[in-house]
Amino acid sequence: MMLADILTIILLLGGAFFFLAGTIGLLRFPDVYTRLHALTKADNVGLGLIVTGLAIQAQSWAAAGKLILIWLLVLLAGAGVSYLIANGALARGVAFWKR
Amino acid sequence: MEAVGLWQSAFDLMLGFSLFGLAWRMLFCADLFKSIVLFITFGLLMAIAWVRLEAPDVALAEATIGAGLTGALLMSAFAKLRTLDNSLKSGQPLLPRPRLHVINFWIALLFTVLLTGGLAYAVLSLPSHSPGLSDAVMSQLDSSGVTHPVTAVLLNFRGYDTLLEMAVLLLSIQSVWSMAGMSDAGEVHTSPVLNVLIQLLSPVLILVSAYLLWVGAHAPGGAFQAGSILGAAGVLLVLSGRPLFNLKKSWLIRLMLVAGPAAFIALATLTLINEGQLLKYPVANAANYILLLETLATVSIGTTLLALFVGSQTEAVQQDQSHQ
Amino acid sequence: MQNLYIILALFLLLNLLAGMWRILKGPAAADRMLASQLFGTTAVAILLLLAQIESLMALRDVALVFALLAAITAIAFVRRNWPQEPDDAG
Amino acid sequence: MGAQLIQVDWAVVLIMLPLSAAMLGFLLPGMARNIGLLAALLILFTVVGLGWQLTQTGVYSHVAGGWLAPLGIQLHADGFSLLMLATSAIVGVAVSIYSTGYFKAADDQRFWPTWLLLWAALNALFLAADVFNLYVTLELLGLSAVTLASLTGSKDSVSAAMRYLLSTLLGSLAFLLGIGLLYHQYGSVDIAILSERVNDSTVSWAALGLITAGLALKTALFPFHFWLPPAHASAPAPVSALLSALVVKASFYILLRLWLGLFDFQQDSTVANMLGILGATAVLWGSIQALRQIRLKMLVAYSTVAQIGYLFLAFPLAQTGGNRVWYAVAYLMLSHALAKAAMFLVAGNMMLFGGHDRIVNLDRVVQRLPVTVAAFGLAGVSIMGLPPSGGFIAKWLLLEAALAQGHWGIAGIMMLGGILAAAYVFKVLGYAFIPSPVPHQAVSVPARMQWMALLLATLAIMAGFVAQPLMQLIGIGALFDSTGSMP
Amino acid sequence: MSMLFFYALIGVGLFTLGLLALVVQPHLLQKILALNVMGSGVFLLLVALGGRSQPVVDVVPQAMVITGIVVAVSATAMALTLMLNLSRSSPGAQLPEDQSADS
Amino acid sequence: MIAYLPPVLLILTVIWPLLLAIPLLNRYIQNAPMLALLPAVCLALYPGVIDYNVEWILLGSGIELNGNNRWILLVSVMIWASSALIDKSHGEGFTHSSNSSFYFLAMGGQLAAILSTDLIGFFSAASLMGYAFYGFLNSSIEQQYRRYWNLYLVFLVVADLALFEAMIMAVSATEITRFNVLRWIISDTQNAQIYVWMTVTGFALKAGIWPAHRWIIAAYTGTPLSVKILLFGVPLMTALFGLLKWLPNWDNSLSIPGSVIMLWGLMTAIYALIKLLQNRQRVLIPLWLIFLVSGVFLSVIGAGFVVTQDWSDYKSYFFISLSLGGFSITALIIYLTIGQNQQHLSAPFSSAGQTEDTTQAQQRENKVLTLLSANYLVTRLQYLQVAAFQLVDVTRQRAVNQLNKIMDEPGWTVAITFFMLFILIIVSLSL
Amino acid sequence: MIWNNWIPLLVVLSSLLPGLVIFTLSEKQWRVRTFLNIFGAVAKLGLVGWMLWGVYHEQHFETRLALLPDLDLVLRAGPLALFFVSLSTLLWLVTTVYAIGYLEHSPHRSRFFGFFSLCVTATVGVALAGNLITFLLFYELLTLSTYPLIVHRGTEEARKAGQSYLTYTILGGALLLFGTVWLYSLVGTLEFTPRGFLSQVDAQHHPTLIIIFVLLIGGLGVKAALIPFNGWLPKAMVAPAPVSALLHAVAVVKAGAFGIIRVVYDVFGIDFAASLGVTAPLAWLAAATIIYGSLRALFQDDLKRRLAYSTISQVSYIALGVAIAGPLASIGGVVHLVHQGVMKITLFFCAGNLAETLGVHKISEMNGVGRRMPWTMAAFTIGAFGMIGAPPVAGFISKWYIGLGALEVDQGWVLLVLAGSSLLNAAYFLPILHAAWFRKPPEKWPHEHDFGRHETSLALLIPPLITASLALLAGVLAMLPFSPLEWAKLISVREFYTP
Repeated sequence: MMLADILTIILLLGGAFFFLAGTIGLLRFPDVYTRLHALTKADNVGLGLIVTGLAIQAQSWAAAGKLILIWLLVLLAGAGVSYLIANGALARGVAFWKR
Repeated sequence: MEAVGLWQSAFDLMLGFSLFGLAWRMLFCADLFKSIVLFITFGLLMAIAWVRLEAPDVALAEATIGAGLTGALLMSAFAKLRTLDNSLKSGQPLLPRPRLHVINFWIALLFTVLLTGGLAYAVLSLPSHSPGLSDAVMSQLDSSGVTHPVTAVLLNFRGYDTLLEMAVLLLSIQSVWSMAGMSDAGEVHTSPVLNVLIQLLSPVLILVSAYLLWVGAHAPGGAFQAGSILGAAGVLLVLSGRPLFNLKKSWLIRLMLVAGPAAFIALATLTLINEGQLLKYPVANAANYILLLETLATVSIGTTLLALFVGSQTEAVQQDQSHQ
Repeated sequence: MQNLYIILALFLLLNLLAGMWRILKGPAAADRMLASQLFGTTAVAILLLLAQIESLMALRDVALVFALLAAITAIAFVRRNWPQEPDDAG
Repeated sequence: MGAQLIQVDWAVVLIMLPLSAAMLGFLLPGMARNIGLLAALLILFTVVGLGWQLTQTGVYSHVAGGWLAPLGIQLHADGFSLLMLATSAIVGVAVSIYSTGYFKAADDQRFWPTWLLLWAALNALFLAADVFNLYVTLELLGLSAVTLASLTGSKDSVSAAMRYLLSTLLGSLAFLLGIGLLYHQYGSVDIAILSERVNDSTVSWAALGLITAGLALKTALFPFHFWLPPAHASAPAPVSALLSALVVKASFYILLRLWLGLFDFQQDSTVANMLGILGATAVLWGSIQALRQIRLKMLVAYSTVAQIGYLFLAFPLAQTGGNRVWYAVAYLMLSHALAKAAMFLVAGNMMLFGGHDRIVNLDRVVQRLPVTVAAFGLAGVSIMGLPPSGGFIAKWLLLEAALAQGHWGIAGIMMLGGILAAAYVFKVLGYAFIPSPVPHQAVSVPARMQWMALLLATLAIMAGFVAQPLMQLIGIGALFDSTGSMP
Repeated sequence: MSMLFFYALIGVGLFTLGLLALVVQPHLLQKILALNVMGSGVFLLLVALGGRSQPVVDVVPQAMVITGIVVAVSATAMALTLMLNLSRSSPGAQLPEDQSADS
Repeated sequence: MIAYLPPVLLILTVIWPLLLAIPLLNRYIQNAPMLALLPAVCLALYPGVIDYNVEWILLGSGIELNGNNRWILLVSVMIWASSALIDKSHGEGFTHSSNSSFYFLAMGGQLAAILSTDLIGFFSAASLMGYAFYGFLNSSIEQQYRRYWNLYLVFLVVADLALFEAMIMAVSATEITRFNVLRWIISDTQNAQIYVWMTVTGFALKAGIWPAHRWIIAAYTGTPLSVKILLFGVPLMTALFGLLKWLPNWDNSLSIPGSVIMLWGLMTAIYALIKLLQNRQRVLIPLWLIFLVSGVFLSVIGAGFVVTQDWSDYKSYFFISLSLGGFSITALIIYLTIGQNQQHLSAPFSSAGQTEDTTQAQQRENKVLTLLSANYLVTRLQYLQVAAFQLVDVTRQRAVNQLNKIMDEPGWTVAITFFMLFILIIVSLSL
Repeated sequence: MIWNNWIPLLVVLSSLLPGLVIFTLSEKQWRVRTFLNIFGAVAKLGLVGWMLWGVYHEQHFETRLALLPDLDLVLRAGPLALFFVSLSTLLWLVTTVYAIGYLEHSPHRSRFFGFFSLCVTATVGVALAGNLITFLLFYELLTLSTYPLIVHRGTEEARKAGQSYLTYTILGGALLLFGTVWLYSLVGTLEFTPRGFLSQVDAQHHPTLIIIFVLLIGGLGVKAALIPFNGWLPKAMVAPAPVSALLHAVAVVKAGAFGIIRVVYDVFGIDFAASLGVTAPLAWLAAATIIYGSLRALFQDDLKRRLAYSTISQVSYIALGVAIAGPLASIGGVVHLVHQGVMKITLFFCAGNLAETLGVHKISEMNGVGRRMPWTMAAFTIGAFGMIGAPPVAGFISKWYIGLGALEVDQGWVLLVLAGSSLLNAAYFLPILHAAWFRKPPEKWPHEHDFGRHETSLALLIPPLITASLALLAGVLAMLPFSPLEWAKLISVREFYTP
């Protein structure tokens, strides 16, 4: 087993963890805004870690670049969409969660 | 590798059952919006399933059309439906109870179960190995002008089907236009973040579209996928409020819509005259012909999907905005 | 290695299915939309893993397309289809 | 010259011509009407060419793309295809000319391209020799038919079109599933190859069920007819004519072709008998419903349901009745297409003239639209199966087969159906003679609309006189003659 | 590859499930979704069984499915347009026969 | 050329009156009745027998002039002529009335009947004559008698039916319709009895033999002289003539029908005698004489069935006697009537439409009975007899009244009743 | 003579083509229309004359067109066919003249005469049909082309009458079709053959043949108005008088009766039919119809309805004559086809004249019409006496032969029927005549129409006079060569005595 493989394993497992966290957040957090928060963790970090882990395994730089591109695109979309949803929720007066 | 097979099987089983469960929840829930979201999810899982079935082309098509564009279409349609239907005005749309009698439901269910059983039996009776046409495809691939078999089938071996397919697309836009009163106005209100998003995404989409078109000759991708991405780009533009040109009146748009099928027909006629057979490309020029066809088809497909999206629900947008 | 990929893919799939509960439960449309968004990302991850498993790099294109189009339905939702939230939200 | 003409691929032209015309019409909406008319005439001419070609050379087939059957797609034209193509061409031309009077210029761009696409789909369907290709043409056909059916935009027409769309999609999907199963069992989608390979297996039976059910749904066989009357009745008159005359026939055409080509493995007559029973029920139910209608177009639409029932009566008969029965069916398809198209055109005229189509208030329309009423009468003759009409020839052959085989039930149903048909046709004619308490608004109807209806009706009658040459023409390719010699 | 048959069976299940929904669900949007699910089922079956060809997957069904998907999206667009037209003229996107007395 | 003359004459005798029946002709031709008779007169005076078969008329009829019918023809001509003369001299002018066509039709019919050589020809001509005569008389008869006269129509129909049956019986058995051949063959058949019954019934009805005589009384009393004299000359004499012609010589005795017919004839004769004796008006005497003659005639014919040989021998005399009888009765009528005024003539039947008052009748019958039976026994039985006569008379009157009442309606009940009767007769006979 | 092969077709076309042209004429072009009508009728008459001459000299006239691969449309001029054709052709000419006069000022004449011509076309086709399918074809065409004539007046009553007519005739047509197809599937030919083509059929099929016979006769009996299929005929009397004439004398009921003759003679063959035992029930049915029709006629006050019931009665003579199954009775039945036609058309013409000239529709209104319209009533009288069966009018001849034929085969009961019918005929005709000739005319006629010099318009007057003369001549000159009776004998001889 090579170093790259070990790295990949760690990164992938980390990504998986963040995805799990995101999911748990989605399920457990009480309102839209907080769930949004959980979601972005999964998007950004979870996918990021997985992409990185896989990029290490990639045969070529181009392939790795494509992987990174995918991540970037997801980041972009996630950010935009999160903003839009939060903004829309505010505009529609979706209530904040209060303890 | 035995373990891999086991896990893969587990994955496949999981995927399959979730597909079925999703479909069940989607079709038998009282909240239409939930159904739509579930449908989008269903599309995602379908794409994964296609991948598992070693059908990346289909996965691409599903990802763009099945999940992406159809989802957007459904969203928009549902939005408009809500403006039209008072019973759906509240966020939690209440459906009228099905008039269907309970007993009828059970009868229908019984029949469905029986049908499922019968079909399943038939499917299981199929031989576990069958070459299908793969040998034929592979043996003729060389003279098709492309190296990717799916593209070869779509644009060469069964190009006539694709020709008719283009006609279906043309028909769909003709149909939507003739059914819905067309509104030519695009959106005017925009949002800054969305603008940035669109500005970033659009060029990438177009690039990816071109990439998929190009790569289609030897790898998964091709006119349909590329065209759908192009259409998606257009949809994004529309959604972001870019004032698009007059869709219905513009001859340019019409030309773009027709370009694909027209190219097909022109080529068909040409080959008919030259080669004596419909869409029979000379081997030497096959690649060029296919690329030409694909390019024009991509333009047409993209435009068509965009026009379908716009055509079916522009009016709702206006009402929605006035609501805002 | 292959085992890991496939187990991870399965894990992510289970994750996704767990998130399904949010879609079914709601309560607001935005919640469902969020869940759907998460699924998009998850699906991209799964696809990438599968691409690795099958050594079929074309699948990355699929993932790319997913990533690109993940926004579309969400944007359509935001721009078109955000219903009035019900009073008993939450 | 003649030798060169024989080489022309008329069949291919038949597909390309309406397609190109549709695109041109789409591109140039202002000229859609003229393009369409020109195309219609050219198609008629082309069909004649194809017919001539077939008489000279027998069956015509074309290898699209140069790829032979298992891989590529073939086009195939035999006598039966020719019959359907010719029927479409005749009805198509008549309806095209008719629609120039019916549609306002503003509606042209909605009607013409769709109609031309429908025509292309029909022609492609009749020429297809490949089940998947059939699926695509079926979809093209169904979707364009739905579009046309919704053209009026009224509430009725939209809901009818919606129902129609759902039905046609469902039918297509069942068909697709069926051919999928066939493909996976036998490894081909080409009918000729499949017909060699298909044998009595579970998959064959499942495919038989799915395909038959799907096509029966699209053909609106009795329990599946629910979508037809509203859709055909609420569409614009020329469209109703096309739908009833051609579109439902197209799916039946496929059913027949597959039944003869693929599903001849089943010696058991259960399925055929079942179809026969449904057909018989359709005849009765459709006729009785037609009789009960108060609106003319609904009446005509239900009449279609009944007439479709006749087509299915052939299945049980053909088991031992052989080729004559299929010839009868082909003939019935032809004559019903002509007559029913005429009837819908007539209904359109009457609606235009009086502003409504309530039968009891037709208000002496016989005096004011004599040509139209004559068309209805003549078409009615064929629908009733009275001599001397095409419908008679068909019913004669069917009845003969039924009696020869001792199928008393079928024979009785056919007689009863004829009588009921007479009842509803003459219900209309009777009211056309008498004044109504509610006066008509009496809008003048262009002559070409009247004469087109009469033309079709007359042709339906004339079909009764040319049975022998026509049957020889249908017999090209000997599709029906697998079970016996030429009649 | 028994998994191929599993997918094929899931396809069958989707097909019949969609059929059931098409029959019993009153709302047009649901019916349209049901048709899409049915379509997916058929496609799944087609492609899955195409995998029985070894070593190279039979691509002809895939090409067919791509064609089918395009048809499906066209049909869906048309259906949605029609549905909207219908609900414009009468509230409740349902066919007349499905409308319950109270709605 | 001369060879063609007799047949032409023969045909003209029949055709010429028929042609004159066209109103356009007879209205503008002077002395049309006389003119119509001209060929007949010539024919009657033509010496020799003429037999002309016209193959293509009807079912192959023929007309002939022979020893038998020459006399009848002569008498008929004379009667027609005298009728026309009287008509002209009295200025009644029926020959120029709207009914003149009937007159000529009846004339043509009678002449044709007399000359005809076969059953069918006779039957056709006699029907023509009968209906035309009915029509002719219907317009000349006085209103109050008209409904009795209508009885004639009913009788005519029934009689024609009966004759039709008789004729068809004969022909089906023999395939021959000529009179002269018929007589030799029909006697072999089993249908002979039916034939006899039908013929006798038919002609009895046509000739007004009791009890079907009421219409003759009405016609006789209700018409002017010129018509009156036609009554015997046209329907009666033709009917009796027909009876003679139709009844062939029998090889076997038909004693049962013969006896019945004889009895019938006798009863008629007795009735006529009684009436004659009751009679107080000179002008009515011929009427009762007519009945007497016809009754006797019938009874003789009946006797002829029983004694077949005598019948064959003496039959031809009947023609002469018939013509003589006709001639003399006509002469008598003329003699008795000329100079009488009209009121006197119609006196006994004066009370409008009804027959004599009952008391009057009773008195009259008493006298008759006193005259008839001058002995003690009879006077002892007087009351009984009166009662019997009264019963008969009242019943008869009731029947007549009933019949008349029915005849005012479309008359179908009568027809059907007859029809039933008819069936009964045939059925009972064929047993 | 190659020409001979086309003459039957020409005969059919000679009314079809003018009819089709007439449809396209406008109301005003009455000259053209009249010319076409008359021209067609005369041309047809000429052609028929030629064929008569030819057939008499044993020439062969046959047009054969392929209908189905093994089934031809055959038009053949045999004696029986020509018999009916001559009747229709002659009466068509007369009726056309009459109709021109009758409808002089009414609307939609082009339509009327168009269908009129079609009707005759169909009748001629029925007559010339050389096999059962051709017969069927024209038989149905007849149904269809008559319908517009019945509803011509365009009233609700007319519509109802039309519906009733169709209900019956379509049902009848269906029965006929059923029987025909069954027969065809059984024996594989439908060609009319002298003495039938079924006698060789295997004995096991005989029960089937009986059913087929019932079906065929049932189908034909509708048009021939046998009980219980006679309901339509009186109702159809709402149509104009020429149509009634057409229905009763020239075309419709005749086609039915003619069909019965065809079926019994040329399909089954009379001997074979008798051996099947089907003729006797047919005879009973016909007899019942005769009596029933007459009885019903008695109670009608409407003149045309009375005539209609009379037709029901009279047409059954034809069936009766044929069903008695003897040569002589056949002569009577067949000849009655023509005789009844000529007599009944006269009656209807006269009824039409009364209605058109005086507005008289009911018998109770007919008092004294004889004085007002002597010629018309003279014709009527001849017709009526013909119906009663009084010699020398044609009706007598028919009854004579039927009666004779019945005795010939020991069916004495027929005589009772004949006598009863005659009596009833007398009972319903004589009161009419009595009223017309001897009752006082009323002060004013219901709706008098002045036609000037003559009692009515000449176009109305001449046709009944012609037909009345024909009725008379057919009786008086029955033995003349070419007379109806002689033709009937020819037919009968061919049926019974030709080996």
